[in-house]
Amino acid sequence: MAIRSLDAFARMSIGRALSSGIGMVAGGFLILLVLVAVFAPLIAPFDYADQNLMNANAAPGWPHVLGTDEFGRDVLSRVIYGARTSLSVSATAIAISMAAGMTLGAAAGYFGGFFERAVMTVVDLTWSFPDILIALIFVAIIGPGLTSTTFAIAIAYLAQFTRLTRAQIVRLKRETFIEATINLGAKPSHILLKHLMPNAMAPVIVVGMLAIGDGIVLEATLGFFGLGAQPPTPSWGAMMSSGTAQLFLSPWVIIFPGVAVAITVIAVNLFGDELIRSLDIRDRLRGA
Amino acid sequence: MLSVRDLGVAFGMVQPLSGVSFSVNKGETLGIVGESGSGKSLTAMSVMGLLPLSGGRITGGSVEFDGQDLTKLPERAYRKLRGGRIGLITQNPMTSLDPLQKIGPQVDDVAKLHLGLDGAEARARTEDILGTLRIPEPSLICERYPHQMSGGMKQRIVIAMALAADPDVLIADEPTTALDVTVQAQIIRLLDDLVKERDLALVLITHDMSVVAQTCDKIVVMYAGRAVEHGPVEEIFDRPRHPYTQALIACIPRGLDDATRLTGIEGTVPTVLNYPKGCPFHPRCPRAEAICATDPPEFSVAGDSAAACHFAEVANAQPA
Amino acid sequence: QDVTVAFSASELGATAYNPVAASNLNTATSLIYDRLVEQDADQSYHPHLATAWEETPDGMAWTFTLLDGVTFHDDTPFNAAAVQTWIASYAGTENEYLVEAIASVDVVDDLTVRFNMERPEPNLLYNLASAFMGVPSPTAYAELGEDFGVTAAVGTGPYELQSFEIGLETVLVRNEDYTWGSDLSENTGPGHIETFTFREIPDQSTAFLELRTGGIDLLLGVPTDFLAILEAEANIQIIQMPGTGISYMPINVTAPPFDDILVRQATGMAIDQDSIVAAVYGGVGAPARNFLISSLPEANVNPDLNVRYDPAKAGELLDEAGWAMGDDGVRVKDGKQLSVDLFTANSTEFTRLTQVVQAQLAEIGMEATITVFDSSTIRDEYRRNAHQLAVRAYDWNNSDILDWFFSGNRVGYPNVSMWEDEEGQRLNDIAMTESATAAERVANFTAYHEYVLSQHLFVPIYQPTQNIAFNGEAISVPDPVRGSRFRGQSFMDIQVTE
Amino acid sequence: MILRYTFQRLLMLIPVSFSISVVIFMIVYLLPGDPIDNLLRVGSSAEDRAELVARYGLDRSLVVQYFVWIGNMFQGEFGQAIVLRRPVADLIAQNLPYSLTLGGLAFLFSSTVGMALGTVSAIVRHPVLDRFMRGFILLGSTVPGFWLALLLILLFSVNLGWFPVSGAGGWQSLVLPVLTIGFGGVALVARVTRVALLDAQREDFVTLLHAKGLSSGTILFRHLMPHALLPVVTILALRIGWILGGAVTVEFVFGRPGLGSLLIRALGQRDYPVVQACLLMLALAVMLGTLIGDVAQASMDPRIREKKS
Amino acid sequence: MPNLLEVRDLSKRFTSAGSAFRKARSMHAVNGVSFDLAKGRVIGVVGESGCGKSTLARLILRLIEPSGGAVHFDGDDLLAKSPAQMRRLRARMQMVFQDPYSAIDPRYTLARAVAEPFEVQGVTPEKPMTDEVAGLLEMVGLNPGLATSYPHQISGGQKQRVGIARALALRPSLLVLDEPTASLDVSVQAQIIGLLEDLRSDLGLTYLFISHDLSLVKYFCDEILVMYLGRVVEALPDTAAPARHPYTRTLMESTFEPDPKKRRLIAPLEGEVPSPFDLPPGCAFVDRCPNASALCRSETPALSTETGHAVACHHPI
Ligand SMILES: Nc1ncnc2c1ncn2[C@@H]1O[C@H](COP(=O)(O)OP(=O)(O)OP(=O)(O)O)[C@@H](O)[C@H]1O
Ligand SMILES: Nc1ncnc2c1ncn2[C@@H]1O[C@H](COP(=O)(O)OP(=O)(O)OP(=O)(O)O)[C@@H](O)[C@H]1O
Ligand SMILES: [Mg+2]
Ligand SMILES: [Mg+2]
Repeated sequence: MAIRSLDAFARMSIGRALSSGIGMVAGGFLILLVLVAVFAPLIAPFDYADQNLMNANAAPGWPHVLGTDEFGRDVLSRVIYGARTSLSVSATAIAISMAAGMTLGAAAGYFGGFFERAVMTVVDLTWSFPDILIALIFVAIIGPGLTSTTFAIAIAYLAQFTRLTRAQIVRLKRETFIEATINLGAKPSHILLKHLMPNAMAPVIVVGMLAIGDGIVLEATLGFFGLGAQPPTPSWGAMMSSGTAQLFLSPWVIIFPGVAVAITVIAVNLFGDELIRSLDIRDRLRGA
Repeated sequence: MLSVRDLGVAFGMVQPLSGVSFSVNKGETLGIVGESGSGKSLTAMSVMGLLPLSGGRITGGSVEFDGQDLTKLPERAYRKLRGGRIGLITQNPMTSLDPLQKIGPQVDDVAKLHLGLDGAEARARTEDILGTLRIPEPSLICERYPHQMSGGMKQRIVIAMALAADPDVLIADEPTTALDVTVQAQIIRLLDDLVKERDLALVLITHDMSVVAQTCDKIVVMYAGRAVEHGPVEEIFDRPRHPYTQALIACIPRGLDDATRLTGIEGTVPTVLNYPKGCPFHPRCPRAEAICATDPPEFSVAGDSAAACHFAEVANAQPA
Repeated sequence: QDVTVAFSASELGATAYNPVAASNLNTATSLIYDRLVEQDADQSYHPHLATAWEETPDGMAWTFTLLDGVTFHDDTPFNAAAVQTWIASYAGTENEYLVEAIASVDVVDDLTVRFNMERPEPNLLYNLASAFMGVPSPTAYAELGEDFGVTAAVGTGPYELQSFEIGLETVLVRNEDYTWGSDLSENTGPGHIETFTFREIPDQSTAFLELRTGGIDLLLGVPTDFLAILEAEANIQIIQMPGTGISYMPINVTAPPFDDILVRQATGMAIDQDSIVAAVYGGVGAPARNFLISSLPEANVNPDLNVRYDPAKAGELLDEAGWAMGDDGVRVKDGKQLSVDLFTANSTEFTRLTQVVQAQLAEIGMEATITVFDSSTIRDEYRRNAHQLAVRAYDWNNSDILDWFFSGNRVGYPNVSMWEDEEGQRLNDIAMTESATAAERVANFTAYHEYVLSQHLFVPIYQPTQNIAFNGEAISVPDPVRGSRFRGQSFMDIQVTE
Repeated sequence: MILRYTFQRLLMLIPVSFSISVVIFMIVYLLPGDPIDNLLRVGSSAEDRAELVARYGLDRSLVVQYFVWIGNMFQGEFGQAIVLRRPVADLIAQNLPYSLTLGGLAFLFSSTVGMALGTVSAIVRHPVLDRFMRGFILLGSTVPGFWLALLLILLFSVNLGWFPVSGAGGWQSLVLPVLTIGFGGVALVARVTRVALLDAQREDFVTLLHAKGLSSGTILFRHLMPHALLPVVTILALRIGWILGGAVTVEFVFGRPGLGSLLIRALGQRDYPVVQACLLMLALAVMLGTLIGDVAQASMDPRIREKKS
Repeated sequence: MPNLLEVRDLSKRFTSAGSAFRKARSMHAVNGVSFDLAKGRVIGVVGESGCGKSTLARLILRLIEPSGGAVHFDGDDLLAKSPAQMRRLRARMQMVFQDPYSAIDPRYTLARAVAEPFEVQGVTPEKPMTDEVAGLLEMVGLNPGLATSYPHQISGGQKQRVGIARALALRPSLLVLDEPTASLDVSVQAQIIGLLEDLRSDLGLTYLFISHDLSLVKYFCDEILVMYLGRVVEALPDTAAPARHPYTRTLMESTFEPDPKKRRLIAPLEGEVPSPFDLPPGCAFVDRCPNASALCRSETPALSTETGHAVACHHPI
């Protein structure tokens, strides 16, 4: 659905977002990051899991450009592979969350009534509950690992997408063109799929984009509690959680993944802001 | 009382208003007509000195009120005038009142600020004015919130605020556009009465030629940020000299004498970003010639009225 | 006059200062309660509340002479009757095993008690010296019931419990009447320090920073990897004591491929204990070759049974077991890869060690996937028999730990190896209940230990040291530390530096 | 008017609370593992187990258990913690004050500082300030809490030695945790305030206020602020639950007790009664937050007062 | 001429959801409206904001379900149709909406918007689709070159033309025009009205024209229905007929002549329009009526069935 929605309109907006200075830098960085994640095996100078205890905690230099960690593993390679974990977990989670949220929200907005109230009550509750707690409860239920992290993040952000989609649908339902299309003799499925959803999608996708940033942070936080990627799979969060002591012994082990998270999230936000601007949907994001 | 000379307004690089002139005296009603985006509200805002709010500035001309040039007035002094000697009535009564506050205090503010009255005195005055505006049970109304009232009622409250400090000039920016015809008629009558009773100078901004015809003494016709014609109302309606004015009058459906056929004006209203050079109306003008595309026309005066058209005299020869 | 102490990570989360019923006690307990006897670092026993004891030759009765003039914090006297009630109170509790061998307690006179034994118990003194055998006031114990150790804790110790916020901090104040310190401390009178505040700091890094910035004065249980950093700090001094525990990797013998003893043996040979000590622990501590700490006589087993790094042999064993090396470095048998699960608990120390183990297993062609659990979930996993390998540690300086971890009665947890074996159980029973003398007990346990080793139920990895760090500018700590652990007796000698 | 409104909102919470309580009750049964196992002595028999199960009422049907539970909750009877072996009420009473102080201060900090920042950035429209604000807001949502906490500790405790590294002692020990939690909140509140003020400034009635001759200051404080407050109050109210429970990370890093830590700990130990009580407290806080938000909004906005009653 | 549309006693009641604390309130947005519309005629509906004009239009097109009454379109009882039948019928009865700015999906190009009726109805046009679209755009006076534009790239007047093109795509016989020029400038309004006049004579369309502008209705329509608070209070058979209902009279007097010489004295201020939720008993206009009597306060006047010029007043002028 997300791919199909990249119609002329959306392409235009992404193009416009990229054409602004900040948008270009942020977007370029994100594209680069995705490429790095995809081609990690080709780019990373070392195997992320190769230990060399004799060369543990080596400072940045050559051949370990960003140094090595407590096991003598190459930090650069781990940051590169970490991009893979962090991005894919967050993106998958958000995609799941978005799909579910859009379905729920669209149904709630379209059908209204008791169904809407029930959905929104539940969803609102998950929203006002601290996301880290939701994640921890979820992890407690299905156990640690990337799957549960993914689902935990997905649940934590479900409400956002549901609310937003519902708000969009409710707003759109009142638009004249919907009534006009009904009056042409269109079936409900046509209304929903050809008009409501495509129009509701833009802000949801942008928020989804922004949420990927939040997802990365949440993944990092779960990693801090040791609940994300299982070793030796690197994830930025898990790497950052090596503890304060590491800040004295080999700060690069913590600093570099931390910087990676910060830059990525900033880039995601900047690009998202630019998209919001070029899609001109600031007002539509506010209502939800 | 109030006279505007060659007013120009700019927002950054765009110049949505230029060369607007008019004047109005006590007991007189001046109508400013023009289509959406022609710069009517900007004119009102310039006179009120409120352009900086939206980031605009006056680039030329003068706004003279009671002998002083307002464009050079410091903000502090200007604030005394606003709401004091010059009142403003805005277009949409639905959104013109602070929805979080009761009616009473919102009106009281004016008298407190400009007449130096204390709370009770100001309230007495508020109720008094609401009464003269034929609002039933003013003291009850004062305790209500805006959302509890009808549009016509709210518009009267806005008028009451404009009147509270006994202004000399009232600027009404489309005061009836959002209202139903029957209510519009009431408000127009009210304004009319006020001009007569209080000897006010009223600037009535509207896009409705019928309203102008009903109430105004003089009118200014605006198009694309310029005044294209001005003069006494009868003269303009009888012998419009600017092709735009002529076309505008032709656009009004007259149900009862069903002879003319409506065709409208070809083409579309230009936006600020593509104001034509020369005469702004030339792309849509049936009489346009080469010169119209290059040279902005001067006002040609005939009697009390003036039209900014290279062919004003010709136009005058064949009224619409 | 106030000293702040941080517990070591393994001591966190004690729920009550109740030596009788609690399953988890911390160091502060040893300051609230005194024990009948104390054990020194050289495993010798020293009198404390019991001034003398005597075992009948057949081992069927023990007579203890009690110290005179000792009172509990609630001013009730400590005497033979108190001991009698106290021993009886273990019935039905988690810690009942400590007094299992005692059939009954006789009050001989006010300051003499006799324990009549079910069977000879050479381990009795060890038990009596354990923290779980601190002596509570019988009056308070009966009075408070479930609340004992929670709202109040009454012992005879040098410090009294002032406040206890679970999971947060415990404040102890000096018992001014205390005059009965054991000979393990210089100071036998009231403690030098007025107040001890014990804090539970879950994050080791935070604890380290607290020590460094003066937030705490004493850190019990410094993770080995912090030693290097701490040593660099001028104001911080470190005491290293022989460890009382082992890090090891249990092998689930019921989960293929580990149902094959050859695979288990090979797994043991994959772990390079020496390099772990050198690289992970910076040379501090010792490699573990078998299940018991090396200071125990039962650790002296037939050297052939000790587990040693031998990757070549491991490879041969695996070949023999039918696991041929695959192209990608992972062994294969019948089309199945040698991939196993490796569980570990959620703490920096464990995950570190586990990752090294994982890498070393990879060397012999075994691909291990790590899952990190919190300590409670991991226990559920063991009970569910969901594990294959795990990295764990225990802290116990007695050979009866073998029974705890390998008895068929406790399969699942704590018998994580899931080992049930007739011969093993027979040897266990002999060692646990049929030794009349200490020497016999050593022999029996050594035999049991050797049998356990021969079955390759686990891989011993590391014997840590006990590391205690303190702010040398604030306090002084007895040197050398006496006793097997840094506890009550050592706190008596802590002094504030001027 | 407001009282009536509050009462109505309260009544409306009843069905919501009921569904929440059911959800909370069920969550616990979704958790793997069994507190009884944690409680049982190693090697104990099936009877021991049955005895414990009966003692904690776990042998009855779920429905019965639910009603017994909710009935007890109503009487403030939170039961006995299974693993921590003390009244759950005590545990809550012990931890809640920490959460409330920390949350309250963080709340105060983020709302005041956030609103001040937001207001300044909305009225002083200066490009440099604008960029600074954007950067700050961005950073606020970017930096994971634990990371920020570590950096703060490093700077203020280790290098400058101003505040303690951890613990729950005097006011000094509150500074860094409050800053950590507050940072994200400040950014959020600043953003909301700013947007709301800019929106309010664009409203028609503001033009009329200027036309009345009121000074910009009067307009800002008397008229615009109330409008900006509306969304800020909503956001803040919704975050009450967040602040009470969401401080887990901060509590962990700074070694502070609190509702969040208690919950996490109980979750780890499968201490059902504690988990349930904590979740219920949080849900209560969340609902209370929504209620406060609604009532605050209604007391500020007559339109809401009327529409919803 | 046969009647294309017969509306009988059409009513719509809206109920605001009640709660435990508030009684459900209901209002008649449209109350007992009846009229006939002959093929090729234009009937105008005037009335103030909120009097139920749009609701009436929606009821006739069955975009909302009526609470009572009947609508016959070309002899078919619309209310008896199944949803599928109704969808097919819609091709023959189209509507042009008040707000052109939101009448086209912002993500659709004009071509796609104009082609949508064919897609929705599953009709293949005679000509290739692009030609068909170009033809329709030309018919409403738009340059077919605009086909690839998006709505936000064209002006309000142009959007309204697109709306008309869409409505005409399936060759309907009835066109309901709900204030099609209300949000447009006068010069553009005149363009659109001109266009509608042309289309009517070219295509033989029948119009139901809704407006609040009496002069526009008088200019454009053959007959006029005057609505007040949900009811038809007067049905003028032709535009020259003198008003007989006091409300119609008020309405006419409130409409100014675009001629400064024909200024009129505006009647003094009168009472407020009552809330539709609690109408007074009797005639709804009673509080603002100069001729009101006791009868007016107690009994709702029925629309007289008098042929030609019906009026709902106890005291018609
Ligand atoms: N803040 C602004 N920045 C840039 N351009 C502006 C701004 N405000 C108004 N304009 C432009 O100035 C022109 C005149 O606007 P103005 O509001 O005066 O029109 P108007 O005649 O009052 O129209 P309407 O009848 O729709 O109220 C418009 O084209 C508008 O785009
Ligand atoms: N879906 C709805 N639910 C409840 N009330 C409605 C609904 N639609 C319309 N109304 C009410 O019905 C009455 C008539 O509305 P309608 O839109 O038909 O008026 P109108 O004459 O078209 O007004 P306008 O000139 O403003 O378009 C109004 O009071 C309106 O509030
Ligand atoms: Mg305007
Ligand atoms: Mg309408």
